[in-house]
Amino acid sequence: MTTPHDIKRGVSLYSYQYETFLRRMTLDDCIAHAASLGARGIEVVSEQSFTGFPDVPQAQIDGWFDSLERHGAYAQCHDMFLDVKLYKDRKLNFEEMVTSLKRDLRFAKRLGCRNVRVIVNTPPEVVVACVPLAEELDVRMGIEVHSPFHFDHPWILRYTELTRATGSDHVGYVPDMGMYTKNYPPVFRDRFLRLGATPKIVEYILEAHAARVLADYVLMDVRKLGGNAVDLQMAETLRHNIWSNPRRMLEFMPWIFNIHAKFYEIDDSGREPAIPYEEIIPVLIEGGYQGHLSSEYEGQRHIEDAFEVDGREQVRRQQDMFKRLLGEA
Amino acid sequence: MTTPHDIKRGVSLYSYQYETFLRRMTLDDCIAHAASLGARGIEVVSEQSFTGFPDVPQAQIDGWFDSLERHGAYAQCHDMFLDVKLYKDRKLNFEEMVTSLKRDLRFAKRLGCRNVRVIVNTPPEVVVACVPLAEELDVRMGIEVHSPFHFDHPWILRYTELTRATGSDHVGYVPDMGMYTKNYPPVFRDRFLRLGATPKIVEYILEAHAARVLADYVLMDVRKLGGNAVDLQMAETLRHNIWSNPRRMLEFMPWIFNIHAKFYEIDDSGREPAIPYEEIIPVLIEGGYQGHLSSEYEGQRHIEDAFEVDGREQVRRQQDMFKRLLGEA
Amino acid sequence: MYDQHIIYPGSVRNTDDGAGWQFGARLPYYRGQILSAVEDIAITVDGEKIAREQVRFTVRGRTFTLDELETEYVERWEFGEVAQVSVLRPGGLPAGEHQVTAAVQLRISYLPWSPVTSCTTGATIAPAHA
Amino acid sequence: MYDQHIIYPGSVRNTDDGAGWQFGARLPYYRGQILSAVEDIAITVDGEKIAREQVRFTVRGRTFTLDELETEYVERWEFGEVAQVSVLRPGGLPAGEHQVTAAVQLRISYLPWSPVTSCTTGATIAPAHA
Ligand SMILES: [Mn+2]
Ligand SMILES: [Mn+2]
Repeated sequence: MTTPHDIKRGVSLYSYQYETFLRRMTLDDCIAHAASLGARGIEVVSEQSFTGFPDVPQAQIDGWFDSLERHGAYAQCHDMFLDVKLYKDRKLNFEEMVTSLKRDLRFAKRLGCRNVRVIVNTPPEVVVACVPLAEELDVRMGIEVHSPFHFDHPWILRYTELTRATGSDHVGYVPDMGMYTKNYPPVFRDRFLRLGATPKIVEYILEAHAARVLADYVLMDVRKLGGNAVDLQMAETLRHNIWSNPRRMLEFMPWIFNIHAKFYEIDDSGREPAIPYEEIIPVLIEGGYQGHLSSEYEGQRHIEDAFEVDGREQVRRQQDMFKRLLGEA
Repeated sequence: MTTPHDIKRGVSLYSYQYETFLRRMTLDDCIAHAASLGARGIEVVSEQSFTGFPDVPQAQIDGWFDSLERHGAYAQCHDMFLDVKLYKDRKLNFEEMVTSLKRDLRFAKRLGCRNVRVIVNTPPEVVVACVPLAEELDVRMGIEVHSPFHFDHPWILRYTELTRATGSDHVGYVPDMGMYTKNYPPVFRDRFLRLGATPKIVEYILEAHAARVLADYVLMDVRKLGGNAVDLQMAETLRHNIWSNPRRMLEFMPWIFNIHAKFYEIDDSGREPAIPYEEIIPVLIEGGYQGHLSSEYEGQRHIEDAFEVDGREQVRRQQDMFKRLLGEA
Repeated sequence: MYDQHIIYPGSVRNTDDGAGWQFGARLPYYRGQILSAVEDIAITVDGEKIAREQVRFTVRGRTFTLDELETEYVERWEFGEVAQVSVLRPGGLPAGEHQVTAAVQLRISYLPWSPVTSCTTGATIAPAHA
Repeated sequence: MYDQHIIYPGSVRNTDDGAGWQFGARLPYYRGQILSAVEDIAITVDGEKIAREQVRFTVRGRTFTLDELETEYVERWEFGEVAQVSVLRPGGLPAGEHQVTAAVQLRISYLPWSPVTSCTTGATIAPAHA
């Protein structure tokens, strides 16, 4: 028996990106698949699922709502980007960034999404400047706390400081579970081996990862061991795919609006070998989390060189795992 | 008025290292100076203050106790190192590391120290293996949580997991306040400028630090800006001198045995411009910390190329600040 | 990612007007991009590097030089969309087997570097109609 | 750190036995080290690099080659202690002004690299007694 909770299931259509790219799934197919698993909260990378962003033709928006309704799903979150490097010779200035985020808040409203995933490179001052509009529209902004960032990284600490000072409950977080990469992902390891990593150095990196050695030290050691470019690339992943403590979410729970349930693989036993959902979900239950677990499959990029990608099967397996861990049926 | 507390003041003799190196202060002078400030808990880097380690001649140990007694001070902490690279061609094995740490526990006992600072590169398994001896001797082992590590870094999380599983109250932490480098230390900046850093790039690094930009990004930007070797070295310091949240100590307070009150400079206004003791000390009071604030002056290495080092004056200023923040007199 | 999918399968051919050759190209990224983000499309054919000035990019009926792409802030290369990349070369490629590489460099705003993704494929050019 | 203090002030002189020259040297580190941690003491005089084999290290009456230091696991170079570093060179340095550099490389266990700290000083060699 599981503790009562109010956690909802959903899917980010990012998970079906490979099939969408190859035109093997339409937007309607994606929504239908998620809904068929009971994962009714739909998150969308709008610049992936629609065209002409931000001026998406109304026909596409109508199609979105039709699909949602037909399959018994609903809009949950719009994933926003900030093109600070739109111009080659200069970065967007403050006003331009604010304008960009406001545009996304309105777009989320148009899509019927209550939440916006704010990409992590967005300066906190820009988010703060958009709080009044977010409140007016009743759309919540959550910075994606994405590895190598984590709740205790200076960048996020500063975000917390500045956003909490607003007193608004329309500004918070969308943590990406990639920051809880407890074990080195087998799909990463296998790809580096295919690309020409040195098996003994791969072994060394896996041991160093398990021992939680500082990534900078591992990199220096791999250089000393004469590692090739692929070995170094693999060592670099230790910097970018971090382990931190899922219990750190507890302190921020009232402002966690959505969770990117990042995964690289659900294996035949039904587990994510790298990201320990069996540790993460109890923390969410304990903290009274009321948002979505939004499946975010990111294995495709690690296997596409050698295997058929099957986003549907992977999402199905993760949702099965969620049902089990959430005590459904 | 300050909240009642049980925080004690002390000095690590590391603070007087420059004068000790140049034979301008004896061990007795160091102890006398600390005690004269009411900082009676003495921490010692034994391989700096004694000779022949670990077989320090008894005359030196007798001298240590004589000085402590004469000046009204007492032994607080022995700073231990683990020479894993003693042999050029191999690292120490597990048994050798355990033997080394046990030797230090016995040495601490001989010095009359209740605490041992365990250097951060010590594998947690080695510390765990020494718990029975630590309990038998009633000497406590505290890993030095030292920047770039912090309480939420995987290396320290693993240490916590393994050491807390022992259930022992003789194993814990000696946090070094360098991990709370909130502002970029002026003495770092000035030294890099003297060494030939580019003023505009220095300005850029200071701004990026204040904005809490990911250190890897700053490094890449400095490379793109055409930074010279000194500029890159300055950018590297962002990796090694981190800001994290002092409130994270609260969770670990029962196992914090000593604090390295690291400082780079106390300026004429009596403040550490980089490390916010006015934020840190209230957290220690709130958490009921009962150990020492052990002055650890580390400015000498940043100014020795251009200025006279005066460890005594710096320690005096820091201890004055402590008295003020602790509500003494 | 999407490395192997940049050059659309079977799309390498000489242009109808005899001015050069072309292929269908997809953006190697997980979301559509405004064209100014495309820093380069470097093409190599049979080991020979094509000069940047010889390359044209066409999407939904509009054609750009690579320099023109850099200042196009509205038009997009959508996710999975097949654009046409053409190489000015009178007469096009000679009939027979060729090896074509396309390396796309994108300025991704949240990355401190501009990733290059590259695709190589064999292609057969049919003999011109007599 | 302690860069400028490696070569003890005024200590550069020819050895009494005429076999070479020497100077007093302090460890550029904040704690004493077991000798095996000393990976190198690279000496340059007037721009000329001294061969490693010509260098000797003497502390508290015991003399080592630099290779011998590497396998000495008990004897120490203490914090602030002045050791003698000598260079085998029959007749020593000619009388007059010289510039001497000593670069000490240490294998510090908790650092992934072996830092080199270097000190350069001018020195006057007095004419030999007639
Ligand atoms: Mn995500
Ligand atoms: Mn310290």
